[in-house]
Amino acid sequence: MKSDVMTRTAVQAPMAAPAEPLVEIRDLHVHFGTPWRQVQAVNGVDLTLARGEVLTILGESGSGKSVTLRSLMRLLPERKTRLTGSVRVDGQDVLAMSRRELSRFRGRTAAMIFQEPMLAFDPVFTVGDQIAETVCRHEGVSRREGLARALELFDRVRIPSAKRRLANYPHELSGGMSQRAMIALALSCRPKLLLADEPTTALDATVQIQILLLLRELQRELGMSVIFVTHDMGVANEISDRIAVMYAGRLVETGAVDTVIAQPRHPYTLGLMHSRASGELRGQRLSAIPGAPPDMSAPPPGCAFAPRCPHADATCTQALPGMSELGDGHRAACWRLGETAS
Amino acid sequence: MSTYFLKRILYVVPITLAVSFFCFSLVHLSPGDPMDAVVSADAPREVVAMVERAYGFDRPLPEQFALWVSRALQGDLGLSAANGRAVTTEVFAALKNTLLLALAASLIGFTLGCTFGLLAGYWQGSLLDRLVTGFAVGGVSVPHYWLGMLLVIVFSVELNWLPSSGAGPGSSNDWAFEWAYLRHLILPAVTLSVIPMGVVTRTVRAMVAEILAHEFVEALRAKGLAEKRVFLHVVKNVAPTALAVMGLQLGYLLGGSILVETVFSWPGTGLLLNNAIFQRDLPILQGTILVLALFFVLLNLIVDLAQARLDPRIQRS
Amino acid sequence: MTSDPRDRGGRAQPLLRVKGLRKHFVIKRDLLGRPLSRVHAVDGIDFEVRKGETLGIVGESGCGKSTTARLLMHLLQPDGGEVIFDGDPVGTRGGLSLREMRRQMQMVFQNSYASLNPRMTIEESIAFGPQVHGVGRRESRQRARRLLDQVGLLPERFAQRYPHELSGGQRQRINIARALALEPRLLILDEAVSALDKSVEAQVLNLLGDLKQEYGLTYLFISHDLNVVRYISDRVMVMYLGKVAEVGDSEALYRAPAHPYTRALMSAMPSLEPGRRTQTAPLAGDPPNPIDLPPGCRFCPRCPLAVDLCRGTEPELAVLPGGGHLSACHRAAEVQAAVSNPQPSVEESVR
Amino acid sequence: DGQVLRIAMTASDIPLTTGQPDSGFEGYRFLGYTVYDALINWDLSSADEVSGLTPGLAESWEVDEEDTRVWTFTLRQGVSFHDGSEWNADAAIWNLDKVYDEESPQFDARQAGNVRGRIPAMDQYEKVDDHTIRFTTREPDAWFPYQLTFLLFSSPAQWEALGGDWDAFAREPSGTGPFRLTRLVPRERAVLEPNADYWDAERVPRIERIELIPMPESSTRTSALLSDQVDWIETPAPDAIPRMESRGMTITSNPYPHTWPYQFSMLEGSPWRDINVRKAANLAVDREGLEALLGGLMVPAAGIVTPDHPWYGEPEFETRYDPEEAMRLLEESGYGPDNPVEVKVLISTSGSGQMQPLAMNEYIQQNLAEVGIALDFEVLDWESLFPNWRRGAEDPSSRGAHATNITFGWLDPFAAFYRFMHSSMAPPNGFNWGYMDDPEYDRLLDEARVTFDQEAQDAILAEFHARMVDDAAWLWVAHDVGPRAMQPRVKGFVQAKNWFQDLTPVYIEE
Amino acid sequence: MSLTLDTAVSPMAAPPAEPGYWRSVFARLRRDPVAMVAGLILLAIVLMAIFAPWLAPQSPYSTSMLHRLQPIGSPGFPLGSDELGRDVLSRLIHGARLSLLIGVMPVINAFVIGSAIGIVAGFVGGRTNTVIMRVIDVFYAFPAVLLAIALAGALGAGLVNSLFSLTVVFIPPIARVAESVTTQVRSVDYIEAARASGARSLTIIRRHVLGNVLGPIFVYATSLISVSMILASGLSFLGLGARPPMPEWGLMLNTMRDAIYVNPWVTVLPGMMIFTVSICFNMLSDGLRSAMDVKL
Ligand SMILES: Nc1ncnc2c1ncn2[C@@H]1O[C@H](COP(=O)(O)OP(=O)(O)OP(=O)(O)O)[C@@H](O)[C@H]1O
Ligand SMILES: Nc1ncnc2c1ncn2[C@@H]1O[C@H](COP(=O)(O)OP(=O)(O)OP(=O)(O)O)[C@@H](O)[C@H]1O
Ligand SMILES: [Mg+2]
Ligand SMILES: [Mg+2]
Repeated sequence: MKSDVMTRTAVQAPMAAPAEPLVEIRDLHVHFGTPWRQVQAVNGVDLTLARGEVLTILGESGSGKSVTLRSLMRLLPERKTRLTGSVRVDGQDVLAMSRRELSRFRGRTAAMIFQEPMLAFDPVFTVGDQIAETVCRHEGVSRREGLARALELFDRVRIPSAKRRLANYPHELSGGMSQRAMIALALSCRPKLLLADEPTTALDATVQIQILLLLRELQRELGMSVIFVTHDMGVANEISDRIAVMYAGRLVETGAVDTVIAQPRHPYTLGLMHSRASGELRGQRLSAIPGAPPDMSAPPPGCAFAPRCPHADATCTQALPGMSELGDGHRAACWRLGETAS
Repeated sequence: MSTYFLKRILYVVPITLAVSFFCFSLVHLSPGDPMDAVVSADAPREVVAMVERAYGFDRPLPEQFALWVSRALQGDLGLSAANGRAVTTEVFAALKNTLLLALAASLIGFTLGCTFGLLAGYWQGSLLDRLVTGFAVGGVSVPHYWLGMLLVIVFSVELNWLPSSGAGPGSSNDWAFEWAYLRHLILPAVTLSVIPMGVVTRTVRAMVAEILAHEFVEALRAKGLAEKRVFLHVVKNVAPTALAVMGLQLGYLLGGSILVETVFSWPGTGLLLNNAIFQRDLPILQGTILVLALFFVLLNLIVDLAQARLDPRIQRS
Repeated sequence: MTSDPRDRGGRAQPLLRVKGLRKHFVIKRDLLGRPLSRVHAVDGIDFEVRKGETLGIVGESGCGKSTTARLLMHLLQPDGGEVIFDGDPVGTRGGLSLREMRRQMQMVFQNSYASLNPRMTIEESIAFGPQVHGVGRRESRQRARRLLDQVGLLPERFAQRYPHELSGGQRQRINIARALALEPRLLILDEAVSALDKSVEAQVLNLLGDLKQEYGLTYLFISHDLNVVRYISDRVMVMYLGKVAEVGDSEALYRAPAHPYTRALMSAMPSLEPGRRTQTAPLAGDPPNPIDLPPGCRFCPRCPLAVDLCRGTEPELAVLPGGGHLSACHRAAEVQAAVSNPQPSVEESVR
Repeated sequence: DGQVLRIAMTASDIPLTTGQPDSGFEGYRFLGYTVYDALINWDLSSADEVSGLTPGLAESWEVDEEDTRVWTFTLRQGVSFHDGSEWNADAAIWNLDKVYDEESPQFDARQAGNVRGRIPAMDQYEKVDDHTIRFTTREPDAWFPYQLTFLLFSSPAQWEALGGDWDAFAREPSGTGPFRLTRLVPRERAVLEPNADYWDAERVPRIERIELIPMPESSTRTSALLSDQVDWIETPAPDAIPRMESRGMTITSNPYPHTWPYQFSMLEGSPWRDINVRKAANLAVDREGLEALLGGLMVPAAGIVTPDHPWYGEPEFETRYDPEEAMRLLEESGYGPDNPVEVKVLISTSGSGQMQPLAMNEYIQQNLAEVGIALDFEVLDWESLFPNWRRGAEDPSSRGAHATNITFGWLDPFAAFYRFMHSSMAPPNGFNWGYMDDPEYDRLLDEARVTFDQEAQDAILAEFHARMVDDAAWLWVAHDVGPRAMQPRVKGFVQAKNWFQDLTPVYIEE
Repeated sequence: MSLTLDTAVSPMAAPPAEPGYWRSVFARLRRDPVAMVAGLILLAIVLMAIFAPWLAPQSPYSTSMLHRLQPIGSPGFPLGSDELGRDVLSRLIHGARLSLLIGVMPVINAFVIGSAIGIVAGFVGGRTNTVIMRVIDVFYAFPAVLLAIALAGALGAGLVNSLFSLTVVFIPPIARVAESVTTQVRSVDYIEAARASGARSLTIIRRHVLGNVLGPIFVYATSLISVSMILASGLSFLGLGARPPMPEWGLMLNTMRDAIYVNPWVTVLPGMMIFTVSICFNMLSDGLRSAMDVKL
């Protein structure tokens, strides 16, 4: 462990609430236009992330988690994406950046880890080269120095026989190994913000936990902020300080991880918690959320969850609920919060 | 050397055998008498019989085949029925010219094709892309023998800028990189380059588009790499496939230049083959096809090996 | 639940008994086509599935779960071993014919999309199986509609649709309906819910429960989600590198795993208790390739408890005292004892 | 180098250079009589008179009056091959062995194949002394001298020097001709340079170099000429001639022994057995119209040979354009508008010397239709039509046709008449495709063949020819004029009335 | 079993029912202007071929020596006349029949034969596959043009021989594509599912494989038509295909070559037709491919 100081900073970060948050997303909308249909992937997301904080975005497939994450780096295909709202990272307005600024920002201020590490590496370059290339790009050092840094990083993410692995091509690494390499790559320029899009979903349980632990450790050591996307509540619990639950392109509930897991308030979060299969429920029916998420090319007018919600009434299908503060940074967007208090 | 390499190389042996067998039987599919080419139709019968003996056409087929293969192994493909010269010399003299033409055409076609393909693929959907795509479709759709005629009309008949036929003022034996010779190469090479240009453009464009859709490209951008560098990655990914396509195209040019060589009277294998067909010069027909096919087999081998070298996924897995 | 007329040996006779089932894939050959290296995908496994139960199979990726399922269905030709269905050997002379076996045993695949023919309507897909077995067109269509209804999809609305017009959960219901169309007794579910969202997964799990009751089905439930397996299974089998590591009653096995691998697998599950986080990883490294297997116990390179015995001798799957619980570990007893204490790897969060 | 003459030939390859060229008469034209000599050469010096024979490597020859099968040739002295070796009787015999003695080391099947068919009379040969040789023919044959023009002589010394290899010899041949071959690139180019020591000082070439380039496509030849890649092209595409003329090119032409006819079948059932039909056909063709159609590149034919030829004779029947008379004749034989003569003709789409077969045949079809002869064409490719010639009208490959349309060249009486008209030449012996069998023809031809006095022989042939024209034995249509196109700077060329041409007087005007 | 709440379906969940797959492909194709224009031109040319005798102003065979080599726009000869005074327009119209026939037929033949070979090889797999594909490989050792010319040249000129040669040329590539598509499809879960339901191989091929495999093979085959058109006409151009005086574009190009100095632009016309048909087939094929490629 590097130092206690670092650990403490990380732990205190959310409470200390320093002057400026690292990430500030205001009213983010992301629409995709394809020749066939219009997809409203993200519809008004507000999100802040303090320095050193780990936030998990939790939600079903298609709820807009990845799109939100990619908006932070403006990685969405420019031609067909309409981005509105504001995204500020480390005091910079991401949506207003020029190409140059953007490419300085990417990888240096914010870095990203992908779900399928195998696919996120260029198959015809060695992993070492791909890391060195990033270092060269951002720090203007030679390839040799870049490779030296890569070696250091490989040791850091505990890749055995690091030197040999550097010369490997991506397909020669196993799943866990390549995710470690991916993390090494993301950390190569000591980013302030690490974005992780379901980095463990493709991995086996025994490997997943290794990666989670590694990430947690590195986050503490480097004092990074992390936004972590997953649909696995357990993973969220393992890694994050705060959870933001997304449904149909909107945040429906956010709060400290313990609070949200212990006392979820939004009916969707509640439903998720209760529909989880576990040993205790053996032989009983699960209280599943009925139906399926809405089609994002034609989202319903009111609360998007209303059609599946056991508490829904007329208001819900007509008007969009705003975020209500429930204390301690725990907030939820629902008209019927009264009914969901345990 | 990996087993892949060894296997790939050994695989050439059965293919070569099969190809030779095909060439031999191909010729004996043909109706008509190989003698027609050697003696004129008004020759008396005893002369025909005499020449037949001299050429060995009177022996039974299997014997002819055995003889042909054993001689072919020693580089002797028999004598031309039309002029009595050694087929090997004839074919290789022509092959040299065809190679020259094919290489010139490839140079033009591949350069343009790669450039166009990379640009169009990179800016997919743009006006440039649409222009290039249209051009490439034109390239693969144009009957090149017709294009050759068209070029002759414009540049030789109407403008009188470039010669319309032949290999140059001396002969192809004296071929030199001098304007007097290069002039002769321009029209046939341009004509012949149109197809590889189209094919390479289309392949490279599709490949680039496909590569760009890969997640790793997003990852590269997420690392903050400059577009130039991203482009380099794309190019390196496209390279193995593009190389394979180009290798094949070069092979097709070698074998497929017959129409263009006929239009421009370029003294290559195509013209040789064309003459052989019409003179029913079966030994030349056999020999040319065999040599071209074997050349193509060899080229395929080289391409595969090169591709394996370039693409770490093939070689190491 | 009525008793099935096809039932032969009564409840005492296992519905499926597998003995020494083996499949090795050759992945590299030399120049003469002789095998150079093989994947020991399934390397001699024995187990049985009792009538009416749900047997869960868990294990890391590549341990041979799907291969086992495909071998049971005879979609792959086994290299060795025996499959006995309700007392009848399958695929041997005098035994159950493949065709008949396939009426009684059906399978649902993980990829709900790939397992439906994109060019066939839902109705046609479901009716295909019965038609193959000689049921008339009309009747098989009727059966398809009835099944659609049973898996909770309105026949009028869904019968004529194509797979791409449905959501993942809906498609997986169709797959279940298709498997049920032949009225099987045993349903193999190979990661049938893994690709679904949690909210939808619960729906399908409920459906499976309902169907099981309704038809008295027996399930072979393959998954890598320990929670789900624990929820649905009566008994659980843990596989490691093509071998059975441990089999036992679900509760017993979860409470007191008798194989160090099972134990590791369990402690690798992310904690769901607020305020508790996993502190150390139970296993280091990735699951190894089943290509070059170490002598002795194949888990021993990763095993914290490995001793010389483990490196030298391969442990047999042995019944533990108390019965019904089998483990392939030389030190099974010690492992079981160790787990009785609170899990050491999870501690109070620092927060 | 201004004195270079580049000639585009119609052959697709350089004809064989070892002495007995292939590629037909074009081969003899460019790589036969240039590099080599025969015992008897063609006199190609005049454009107006029909070309005759002239002494070549033999100074003189005579036939034995006792036994007319025996010919004695006195060889020219002081002639040497290009390699410097001497021309003598040994060299002559060596060359004869080259094509007749399959056991001799210098025997060459290719040369033999090219020449033996052209000298059917040859039986035996022997050396008398160093400058005299003697031939014996199978039968008395007055046309033997014509046949000997095809036997060319290569240098034995050169062959020996090159290791007895005809392939090597082909690249560095040595003859006695006015040109020497200095370079050979197969299929592309042959270079001829003057033989300054040629025995006939008058025929020492004026040009410094001739490059012979094979160009089988007529459009290719045309564009090569127009773009100044060559100075001279053989048989330009007739349609392109106006264009060439407008660019100042010289077009030369002269009728030569080449006839474009319909050869009739005399088999049972052929309408041509009726002389009225034959005459009607000959009267129905508007040859002037056809000439206009071909841009003037033909002369009307009224027999096998041209009217200015000594063998033409004085026929009574005038081959002219007279459709009325044609119709009258047909009526006489019972034909009419409702009852046309129906005949089937084998024609080809193209072929060596065939001129413009499709266009010409269709024109003739129209002409004949007007008088009531309905032509039905059976279009074959040249490769099928030509072999059919020797198989005859009865052969299945003739598909029941009543006439065949093959042009031919004739230089001697055998080639002009005998092989077509003598009954012994019926298939498969010769080219009497239609099984013509007229005792009178046979008698006249046999007589001419043994008449060794030139004038007497010509008279018999004239009688024969006149009789044949009166008979309207064939449909005579046209004689080719052998068009050539050349750059205006090419001077000195005299186009002889012959298949062969003399290149020695040609020069380039700077 | 009763429908319980949790299995009820939300009204939004399912998109509106769409028509069958091919209809949706066609609908997408219709929205592709390039492909549509190409398709319409082809349709026009096909109609022209069918109705040639009614459309052509003159007989394609009737020669007129007085009107040889007329330039474009001459009275009575809107597109000029050829070396025998035949009306080029009429010959082009009639030529569509033969040219389309010899261009399209080999691909159709090869599609039938090649698909059969490829599907069997792909579906059966194993040793059978190896043997079949190795034989196919031998044909791959020849560039397509060379193979076509070699066969046509060896067999001799003629329409039937040229059709045969081209068919032989196109069988290997189609078989290869068929094989690879089938091999892919064969390992897809729904085929496994069909096998798991006890269906026999033939039934599986018929009901599951064909429908999913023929589409891609068909698209590939359409892209070959353009090559085939060029090659078939090329054979005629060399004198190995159609024989005079048939109206066929490649052959017309050949026989009119000599007139290149008289009226060059008339000689260009037949090639223009080949080019047009070929490019239209290519664009249609491209359109079809992208219409089929859209992720469902
Ligand atoms: N490039 C794009 N073009 C068009 N639509 C897109 C694009 N990217 C995402 N979408 C759509 O936006 C919506 C949100 O997608 P997103 O990837 O954010 O979901 P997600 O929450 O990450 O889901 P998952 O858990 O499956 O990764 C989806 O409906 C998706 O189809
Ligand atoms: N057709 C095949 N050829 C070669 N190897 C195979 C084949 N099918 C499976 N394997 C190998 O066999 C082993 C077991 O595969 P299997 O699919 O049964 O694993 P699994 O337990 O189902 O894994 P997962 O959880 O990833 O589905 C793996 O190493 C796999 O790579
Ligand atoms: Mg996502
Ligand atoms: Mg699996």
